[in-house]
Amino acid sequence: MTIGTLIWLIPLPPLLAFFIIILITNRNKRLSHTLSVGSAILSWIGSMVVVWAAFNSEHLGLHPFTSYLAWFPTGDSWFVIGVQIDPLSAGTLFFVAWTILMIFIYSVGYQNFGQPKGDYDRAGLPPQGATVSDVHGHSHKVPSIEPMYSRFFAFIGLFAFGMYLLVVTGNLLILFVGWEIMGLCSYLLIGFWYGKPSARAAMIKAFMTTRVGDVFMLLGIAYLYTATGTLNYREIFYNEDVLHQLATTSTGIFGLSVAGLIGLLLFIGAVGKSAQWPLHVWLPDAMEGPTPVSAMIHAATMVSAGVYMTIRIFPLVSAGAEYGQLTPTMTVIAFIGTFTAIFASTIAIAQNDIKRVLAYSTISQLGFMFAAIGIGAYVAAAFHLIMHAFFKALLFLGSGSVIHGMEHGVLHTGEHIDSQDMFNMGGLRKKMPATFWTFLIGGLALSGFPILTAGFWSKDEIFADAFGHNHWAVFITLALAALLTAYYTMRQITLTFLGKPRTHAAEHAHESTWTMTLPLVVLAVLSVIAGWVGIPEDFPVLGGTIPNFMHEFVGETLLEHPEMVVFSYIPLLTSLVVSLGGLTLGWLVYRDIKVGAFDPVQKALGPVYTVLKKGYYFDELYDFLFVRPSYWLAKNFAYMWMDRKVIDGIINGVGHITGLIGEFLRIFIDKPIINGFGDWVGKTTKKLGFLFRPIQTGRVQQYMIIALVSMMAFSAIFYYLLVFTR
Amino acid sequence: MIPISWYLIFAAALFCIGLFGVLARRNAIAILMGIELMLNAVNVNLIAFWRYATPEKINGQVFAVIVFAVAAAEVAVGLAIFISVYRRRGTVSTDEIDLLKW
Amino acid sequence: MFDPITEIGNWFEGVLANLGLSPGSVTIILAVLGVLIVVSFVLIIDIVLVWLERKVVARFQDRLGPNRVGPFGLIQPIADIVKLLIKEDTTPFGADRIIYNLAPILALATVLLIWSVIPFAPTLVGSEINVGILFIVAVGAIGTLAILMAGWASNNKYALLGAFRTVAQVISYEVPMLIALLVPVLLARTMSVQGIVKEQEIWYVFLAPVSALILFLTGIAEIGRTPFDLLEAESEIVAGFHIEYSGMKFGLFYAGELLHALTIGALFSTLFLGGWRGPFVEQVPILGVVYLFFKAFLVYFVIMWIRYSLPRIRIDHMLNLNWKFLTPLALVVLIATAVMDKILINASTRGYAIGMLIVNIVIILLTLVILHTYADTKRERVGELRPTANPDAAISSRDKTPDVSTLV
Amino acid sequence: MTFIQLFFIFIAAATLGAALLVVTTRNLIHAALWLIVSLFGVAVFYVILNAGFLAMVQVVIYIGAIAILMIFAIMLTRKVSKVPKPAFNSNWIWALLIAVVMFGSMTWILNMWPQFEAIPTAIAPSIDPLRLLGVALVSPEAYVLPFELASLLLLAALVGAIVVAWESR
Repeated sequence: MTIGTLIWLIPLPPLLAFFIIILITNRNKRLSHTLSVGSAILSWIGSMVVVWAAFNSEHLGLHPFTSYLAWFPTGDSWFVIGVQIDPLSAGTLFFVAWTILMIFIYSVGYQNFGQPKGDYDRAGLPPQGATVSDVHGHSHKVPSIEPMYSRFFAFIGLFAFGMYLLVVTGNLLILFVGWEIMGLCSYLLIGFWYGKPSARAAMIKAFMTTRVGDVFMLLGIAYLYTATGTLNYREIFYNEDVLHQLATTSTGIFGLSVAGLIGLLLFIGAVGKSAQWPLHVWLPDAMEGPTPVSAMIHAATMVSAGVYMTIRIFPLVSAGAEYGQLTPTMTVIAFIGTFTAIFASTIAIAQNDIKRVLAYSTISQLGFMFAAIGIGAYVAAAFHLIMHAFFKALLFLGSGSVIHGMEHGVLHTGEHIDSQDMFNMGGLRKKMPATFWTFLIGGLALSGFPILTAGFWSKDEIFADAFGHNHWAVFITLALAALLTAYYTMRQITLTFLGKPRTHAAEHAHESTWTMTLPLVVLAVLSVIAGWVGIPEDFPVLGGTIPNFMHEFVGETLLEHPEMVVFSYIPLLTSLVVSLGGLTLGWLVYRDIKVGAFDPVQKALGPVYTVLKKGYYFDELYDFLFVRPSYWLAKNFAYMWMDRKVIDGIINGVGHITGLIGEFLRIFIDKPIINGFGDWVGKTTKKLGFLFRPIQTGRVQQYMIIALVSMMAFSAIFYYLLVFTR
Repeated sequence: MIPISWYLIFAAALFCIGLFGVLARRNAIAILMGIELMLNAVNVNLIAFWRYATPEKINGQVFAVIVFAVAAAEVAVGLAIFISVYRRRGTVSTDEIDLLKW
Repeated sequence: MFDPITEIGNWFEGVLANLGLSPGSVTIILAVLGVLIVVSFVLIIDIVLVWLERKVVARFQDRLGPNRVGPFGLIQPIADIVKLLIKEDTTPFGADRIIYNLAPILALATVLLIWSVIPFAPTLVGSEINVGILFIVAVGAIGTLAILMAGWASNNKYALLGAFRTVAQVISYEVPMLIALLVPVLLARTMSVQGIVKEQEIWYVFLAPVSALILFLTGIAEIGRTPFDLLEAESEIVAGFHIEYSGMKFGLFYAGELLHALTIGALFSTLFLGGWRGPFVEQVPILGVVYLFFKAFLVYFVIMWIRYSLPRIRIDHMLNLNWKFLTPLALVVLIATAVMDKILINASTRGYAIGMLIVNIVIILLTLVILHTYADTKRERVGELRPTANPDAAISSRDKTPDVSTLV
Repeated sequence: MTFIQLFFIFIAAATLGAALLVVTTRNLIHAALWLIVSLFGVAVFYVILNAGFLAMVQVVIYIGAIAILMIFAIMLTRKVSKVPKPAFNSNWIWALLIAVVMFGSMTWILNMWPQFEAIPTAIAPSIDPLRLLGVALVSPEAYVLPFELASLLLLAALVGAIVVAWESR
């Protein structure tokens, strides 16, 4: 079998597993998860073979593994799709294969395979626990198996198909297909427990928010196709003439070049998918889904697809700019990335839900990557992408294991506490050692603990690039963000694992099964050693001991090879300081939290803390900006008090930070525009509704007649314009 | 010999008659008949262009074949829908099936 | 070589040309003449069929059959026709006149149409079109329509039921028939009937016995004869779709049905029994007609044989037989033939034939095995329901019955 | 005015007349039968256009399957078609207007096409449309994928029709 054929085959097993499970083995839980994990293993083997071949082949960037297939005739030409493994996709494939396989295995344990059926469990609700009586006859509650076990594995199988498809394809349209498949799976899996209203809301929110981005992305793809007549990477991104021609022809919009505009549109898609500001709101809520889902979709693979795609289109984005300087699009990307990094990390320090912390941390880390891309350091971005996938997946799985242990404790003791609130935990170090150590490694990697961890090297490279090209704003902001990252990471670790147990549940928590701990260990190992492939040559002491494989390899992906920035001590020291400083700070603040005590920072920051905790009221803001108006437009405006409350909420929140902005909002926006607008929109919509009501007779033919008449009228007008005005 | 214009005009007429049927008929099945007429008009055009423009390329006939398949599928599903509608509402006249109104 | 018909044709064409007609009109006149000749010839055969059918059924039922009118009752059909002609021609109340009168004509016409593509001899075929097989299927479809029209126009529920049954039966049996028809097309690499006959150095019945069988069965179902004669099951729906027809209209249906049977025979012998092939046919093409009709009548006889030996089967059984047995079997055969054809692409003619034969035999055996197991399970299930007779009980009951001889 | 042209005009008139009857007849069964007539006329056109295969397929599919299916459906929903109601809905006049205008504009625009009066070129004897069609439908560098998709569509339609029309007991 040629390598090309193998690449084609990689995505298939999970898809087959999906269909088989849905259609046939739905009833049999064991068979279902065997199928699913087996398919994951198959794909993993295939990916590893391909990746190994890729690592061993000379100048993969120049001659990537490709295999093309004429899909369907478009007039005279053919629409050609294909698979392509170049250095970037090889690296991505590497971590995708690992994380997906690990998470598949983890899911078996997480969904309580082998546990008895729940007493009151119903499909669509998380398992409530089952009562079993042990040998001594007295019965106690234990976790119960997920009612929709097979369905879960079918869904993640479909998701794996989408992700593999997105990685191996060499065509932007197929990438979009995989992209949307993943969007669907994310929707389905966030709302996996559709019995919970919050989950339902979250799934719809996630779908809608990403949709906003995807529409723009589709526009970009269509534009790109019209501009170049193809969607294959090699023919666009690896083709000087096309790039130059795209970069030089200018569009009327914002004075952007065609390349810039397309890049911007595609980037908006990435913003939606990778939950960057301002489309970040869906990711925290997405934590409603089962933790493996959060780990796989919302940390490791899907959200990083946005970064992957943006690195893909980097030539388009950077077209027309000399190396080191920025195009407008790159500036936008850099700004959004940087801003998101700091913004999300500030929110993360005030979250108590163990998963929400990680969610915001994911957002901010993705921000790091986008910032790196924005300043042209796409190698660093790719590096950080891969490392982040490992340790963030590890962290999520670890948190899942923690929650699992806590739930076990809750079931055992029967006290009613939120098993995800970190303030209910503490002292889990002794209870679940494996989870603790792996989580610690992950946390250190996330906070960029020097030398050892992968996160250090990748982050350090971003710093080095930012510093080396004198992007001071980016550099400083990212440094701050990194400080906060280290801080909240340590806060999380301390609250969760160190100190004394703060609840009985925490006392009775215990270690998870091997199916859950094994992936933790593997990922922990990966998130330590994986970083060593990217050590800069001229790094003191270590430099050159291991060749900077990352840079050599991924650097070849594009035409212009980025030269390595000269080494300087400032970024190195910065990253040392921020990571160590953040860690110590976090430990100092949270080292002894009493039972039922509040977050000490809360007193220090006062109202700001609430603002942060509420994530700068972005949900409320969007609710008020987009959701509520749509209610108005749809129905009526009888809920003024509601939005008044919302507006006040915003004014309080913002006003506490800067009274000035508050004043401004109230005087210039709130009263005249918002309320007036609200009233006006409501009234007019109602009027219009009454006006146009009779048209909707529900008779198809009448609709068709109206449509045809208008069509003919328009075509007549156009004909007149086109012919007679010439 | 026959100039292509004859075929085109014939097809246009057939299409418009079918269109009229679709727009004006009461009974849903009659509407389906109108749709069939329109599809046939399209096919006549396809074949005529194939014969007159590029007899050496077969694309026209291929498209016609695909249209056949689509027509068959459409009729099957359409009639099934009408029959089930008839079961539930006792009518297949389109101006009585107007549940989607305000 | 001796080929009277072609020579006559050429001669007549010359005559017409000498009369100073344009070549176009000459062609048309000749075509019309040809149609007339073929149709009248076939219809005369039809008259013979009436006699034959009655004679054969009589023999099967151990009677003499028509024997009064003329020698061996040979003139009987004429008498029948006269009777039909002078009978009152009724039209039921509320009938849809046009359609009612159109249906019988259409029914007979479609049967006649099939003969236009059947080659009588190497040089003698009504119209040589390259999609003959498809033509035959299309015409069959129109025949269905005729029956539906008749059933609906009669304004009679039995007629309508019969028509529904017909359509259900014919349309569903068209599926395996089409697939079976594809096998000769595949073997001969042409859809033209004449071409298929020309390709048959070895009769296709040897290359594709299974498809031949399927075509035969579906053919019987197409013409709606016993055991598939549910469309006119007298005991259930008085006479089916032509219940309201009387006089010559009924006669047309009757003739159409008889002729259809012979047509199926001709079609079968054309596709599988080598059509006009036979000794000396190359030298004397006119012999082909004889051979063809000999084979056709042979098949026709078998059809009659089945008709008068078997009872009618239930409609669900009939549809099950079609959908659960014939259609899958036909598909399997088609695929197997295609694969085998690829494998034997450059084998000698004999090797090719042997390979095909082997494949068919294998398929037959497999089918039998499957049927056997299936039948066993079926029988077990039935056995649970019904107690099996045990000989002792039978004997004891026989002892209790009074002696027959005392009653006589 | 050669014979073939006369023939064309005759067939065209028959087809269009039948089509008109299809959309105007009140009795749906008659409408279906007229539909068959006009579809048959179209098939004749295919024959004139050297597309014999398509002509046969037309007869098999449309007359053999679709028309009969329609007649079935009409009979299954017969009570409706028996009710003496106007054949047209309230705004048929608009429909008529649209149809006429569309026909007029189509012919008008077609008239500007330079090759409007083009005469068919003889098909080279080397070309066998039937064979070409067969090859095109199954060769990977031609239309095998759309063809398979069409078959898939038919299968889906089959299943869908059964599911929709299923009498739920």
